[in-house]
Amino acid sequence: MNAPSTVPPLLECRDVTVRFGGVTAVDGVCLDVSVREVVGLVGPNGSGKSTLLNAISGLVNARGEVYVNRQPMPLRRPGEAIRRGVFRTFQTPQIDPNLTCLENVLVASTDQGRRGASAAWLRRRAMWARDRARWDEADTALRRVGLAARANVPAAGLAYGERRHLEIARALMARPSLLLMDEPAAGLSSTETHRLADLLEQVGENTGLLLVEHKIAFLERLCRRIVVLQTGRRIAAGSPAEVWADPAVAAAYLGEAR
Amino acid sequence: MRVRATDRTPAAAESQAPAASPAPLLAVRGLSVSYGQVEAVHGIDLEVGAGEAVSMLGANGAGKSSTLRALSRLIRSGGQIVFDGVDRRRASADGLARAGLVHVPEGRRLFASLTTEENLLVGRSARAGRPPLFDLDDIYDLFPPLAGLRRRSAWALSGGEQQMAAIGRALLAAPRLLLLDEPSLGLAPVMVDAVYTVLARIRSQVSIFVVEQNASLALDLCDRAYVLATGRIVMSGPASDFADRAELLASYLARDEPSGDEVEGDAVPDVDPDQRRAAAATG
Amino acid sequence: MGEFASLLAAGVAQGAIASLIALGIVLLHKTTGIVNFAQGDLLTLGAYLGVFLVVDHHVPWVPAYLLTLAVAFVVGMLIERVGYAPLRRQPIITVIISTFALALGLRALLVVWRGQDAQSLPAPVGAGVWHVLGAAIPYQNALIVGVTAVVCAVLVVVLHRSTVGRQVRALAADRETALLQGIRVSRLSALMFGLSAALAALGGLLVAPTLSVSTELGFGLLLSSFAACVLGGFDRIGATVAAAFTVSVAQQLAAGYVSPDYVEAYPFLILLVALVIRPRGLFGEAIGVRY
Amino acid sequence: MSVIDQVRGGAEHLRDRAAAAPSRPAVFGRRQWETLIVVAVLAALLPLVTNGLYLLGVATTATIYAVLALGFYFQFCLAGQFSLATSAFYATGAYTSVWAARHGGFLVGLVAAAVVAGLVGALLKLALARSPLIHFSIATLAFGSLALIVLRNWESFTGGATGRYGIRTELFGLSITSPEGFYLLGLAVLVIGLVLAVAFERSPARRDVIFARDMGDVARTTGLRVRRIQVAAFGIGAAYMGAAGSLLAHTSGFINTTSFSVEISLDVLLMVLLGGVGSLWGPVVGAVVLTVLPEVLRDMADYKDLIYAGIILLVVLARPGGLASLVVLARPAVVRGGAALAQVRPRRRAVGGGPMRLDGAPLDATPTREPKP
Repeated sequence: MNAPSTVPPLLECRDVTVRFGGVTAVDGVCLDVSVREVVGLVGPNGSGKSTLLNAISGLVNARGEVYVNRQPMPLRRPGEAIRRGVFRTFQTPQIDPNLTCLENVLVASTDQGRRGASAAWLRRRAMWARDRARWDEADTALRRVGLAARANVPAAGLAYGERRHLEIARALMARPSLLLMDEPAAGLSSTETHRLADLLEQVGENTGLLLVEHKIAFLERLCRRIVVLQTGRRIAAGSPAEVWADPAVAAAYLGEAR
Repeated sequence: MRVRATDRTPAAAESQAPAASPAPLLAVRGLSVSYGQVEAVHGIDLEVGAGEAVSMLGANGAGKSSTLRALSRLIRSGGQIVFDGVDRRRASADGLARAGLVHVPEGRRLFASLTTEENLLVGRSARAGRPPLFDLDDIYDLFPPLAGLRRRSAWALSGGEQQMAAIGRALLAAPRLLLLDEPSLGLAPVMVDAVYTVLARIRSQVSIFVVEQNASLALDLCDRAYVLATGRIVMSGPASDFADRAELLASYLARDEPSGDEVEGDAVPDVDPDQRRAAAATG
Repeated sequence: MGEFASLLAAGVAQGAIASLIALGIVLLHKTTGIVNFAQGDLLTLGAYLGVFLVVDHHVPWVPAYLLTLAVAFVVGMLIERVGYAPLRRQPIITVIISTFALALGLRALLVVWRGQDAQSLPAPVGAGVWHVLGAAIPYQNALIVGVTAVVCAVLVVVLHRSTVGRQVRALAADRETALLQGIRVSRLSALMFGLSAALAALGGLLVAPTLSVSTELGFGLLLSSFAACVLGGFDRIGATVAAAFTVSVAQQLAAGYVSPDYVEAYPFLILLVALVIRPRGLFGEAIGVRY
Repeated sequence: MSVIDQVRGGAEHLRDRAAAAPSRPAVFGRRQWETLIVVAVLAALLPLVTNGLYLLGVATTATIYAVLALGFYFQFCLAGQFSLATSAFYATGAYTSVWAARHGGFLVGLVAAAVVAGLVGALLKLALARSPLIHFSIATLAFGSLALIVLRNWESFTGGATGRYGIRTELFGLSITSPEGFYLLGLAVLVIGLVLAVAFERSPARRDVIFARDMGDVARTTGLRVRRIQVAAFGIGAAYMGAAGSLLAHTSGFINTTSFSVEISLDVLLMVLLGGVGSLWGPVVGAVVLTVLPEVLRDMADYKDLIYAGIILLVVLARPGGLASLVVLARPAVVRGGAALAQVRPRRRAVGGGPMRLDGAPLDATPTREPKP
């Protein structure tokens, strides 16, 4: 991984704040991810990690500024992030049980052309041509996560680990420049966690990753830089080794040393 | 005697029963929770004696909250739950609360549209005839900041104030056993200290089972502790055994992956057997 | 001046009926998340029970009204058993559609029981009229507003002062945590179905003397009550009652001063325009999204 | 919208199934075009079987309600928008068609009815785009009632209470007056509606509208333009209802506001629930059943509603999928059946990693008959 300073910034968060009534879940957080950099985001329960992801992807009311490729991104609108190449996965994999695995991936296709009713009725030939290209792309994405055999199985029948992989296949289909992942390894067995790390290592070569995760061995393998949050505030950042040595981080997790 | 995680013995460490005390207030045998969500609990055993304070420590996703939600019957679970000598697997959540097993949920969850005092008064619904342990004034003594916030709507309270009100609400139910789910969650350190000071004061009147990430305060408060990792108890014993913070932090951050659930997947990516059972269980 | 006063009085009386129904709908929605499309037909049931007891069996009107409310309460509890409890795991829309089926069934039962021809319920306070500020206000309208005011006052006191009232509001705020406080949630839900049915039946008893009682009576009034609920944001009781009066008074004034043949249209127009401006209702707040 | 294109589209599919497409969305595997052709041919034979004025009249009404129910299928089953404004779009279509048909015969009337009703539907959904489900449903109830009152008072356009009568139906120069003619006209419009519905199902548009319905904000973070998709689907549904209105006007020859009461919105809702929300055949089956049933129950008029309510409650409680999932002809959508199929069909590993057909069978194997779940 190259030193972040020489690489152009991909995501820049300035003083992002999220408040629910009297509780400040995210309190003026600043965070940067450079092009093709993999950053870890850690912190004890309730430290605001997921809420920060929700703020960046426009799912909760947030204040502050967020820039993608130096362009300002309006907050509070869910569609803005993906339009700028920022895709996100969720703590609980968001899979549509009424669609098959292939369809769950196809919906994320960046090719918006010939998908509406008018194409379905008036220009079917062009529609098929475009859609076949999407099928190939989706098929490769499914193969990369090892779900090619389940292409036509309705997503309702998937086990938990498979749902997690299907969401990642959808992320690959969206060809994002930055991928926000909310506890991707949660609930996976150690075998699957290793396999997921291998996959994300490949993805990380040409896509920026911001990983919220608790499995530190998993993070250490992927991230050069880790940011630590506690009660909505950023309390530490640096290489994994520096972060674990920092007493403030230990205190954040274990409470003040007695 | 403390059983270490790295032993090759089967994952569920047998818990050493404390000195021969009367029948435990709460005895859990083979508790297992399986659903499509992140935390699964794989057959844990634990006990809380009358008048005892016990803590369960563990990293995120270790299954702490699922354990408490299973104990308070919010979610279905396998295994045996004996409280006050009666098997409670058939009990409803509100029935168990009225029996005295009062659960202070993760994230406090006050009733947003009710005022602070109204939230406290609702706690009395679970008292169900038991003599009161604390009355309203006792709560305001224990938590002075709340006295000035009686009329304020709960959604407008800060995280710390909400936590105090949530504990006060549970105390008004005269609990026989107080279950606390991560009281330090999202609280500034000064607020966490205030909450634990109060818990120390009421220790003599209420048995406590606190699920926590903040190990040092929990260990100061409790006689015994369990450590949970990926749904299994990996360490248990008197609080004094957990002085070694580095090792505890290591188990928190899942540095040394417990080998218990190693699954040799074949070429086609197979799914962890627990997950498949989990998915099957949920239908 | 007289005309304004009489329009205002008519609007207030109609607003009272709309608020009784709307209160039942909002209370039920807050505690169970269900919108009961059978609410209108419960109103019709109340009216018919009134006719059955007072006209057919010459029961004095106070015991007749109390008996009607009791029967409606039981019917409400039955609806909870048939239309809500068995569908606990189903999506909300299935439960709402089951209340549709119950509404249709109730209306059919009424047709079978009372036949198609319109009936009427004599006004308990006689057909006299008050002359206030040049407006002729029938005693019945005054009774409607009076009873509604008393019912609202009792509801507010019970909800804010009594233990069971606090438990109802707790259940409305967070069902799972209400369980953890030992609140008997299933019994309370059944009570709320009963209460909302009784409120609708009371509305029926009060409005019956002013209109002819037909099987379609409830459904017509239901629409303006829904308008009030939506404008009130389906959330707060005070906002819903205020919206009910606002919509009804505006309707009467518009009918008087703009044009009478659109009289039924005004509540709907007000509702649509309000929703375009405030998608969640005039007083509805944005609901936080949790992921 | 050229019909030839549709037929070619149909043939194209038959050819496609043989070509070894890489893994292709499963929904395309179902034999929807074949089912449609079978249904259309069988229905067209009805006039040969009977020429009773009464029976053909009921059959014509069934086709009208089937088109209405298909419109509701687009709005509720596909886009998840629970609307009670069906009667308003139905009426708008009818009156628009009568007005337009004077200038160019039935076809012009039909298209005008569909376009105007569709635009009204799309605008309504666009205006209320940010309202939650319950608020929107009640708003459509209000819109339905409002539209009927406006139409009743719009004397010049609708003829007010007396309505429009003596409506002639000219198609390609010849005037249709016989009951067989009206029935075949209704059937033709229904078949066109079905062709468009099947074409919509066999396109990326179906998965987008279902994902938008089920996933809301998650769909927006995935890049779908949820508002545009739902406005379009709601508008298409309203267009179907407008076309049904046009059919009503031209096959009954007389309309006034009493023919468009709010009850129609309820009836169509019940038809779709009874027939089944899972596939486009559900609404059609429900429409036929609930049009024929009251005729059968003619002498028990009082109990009609009671029986309806009983059936609906039974269906909602026992079979959320509705009747359609029972009918053999209406193959269950791969989605619901698929789960059962996945378990039933032995899991076949790709031999030697060669290209695989969608159902996991190696390419060369002849497509096995999938067992009915």
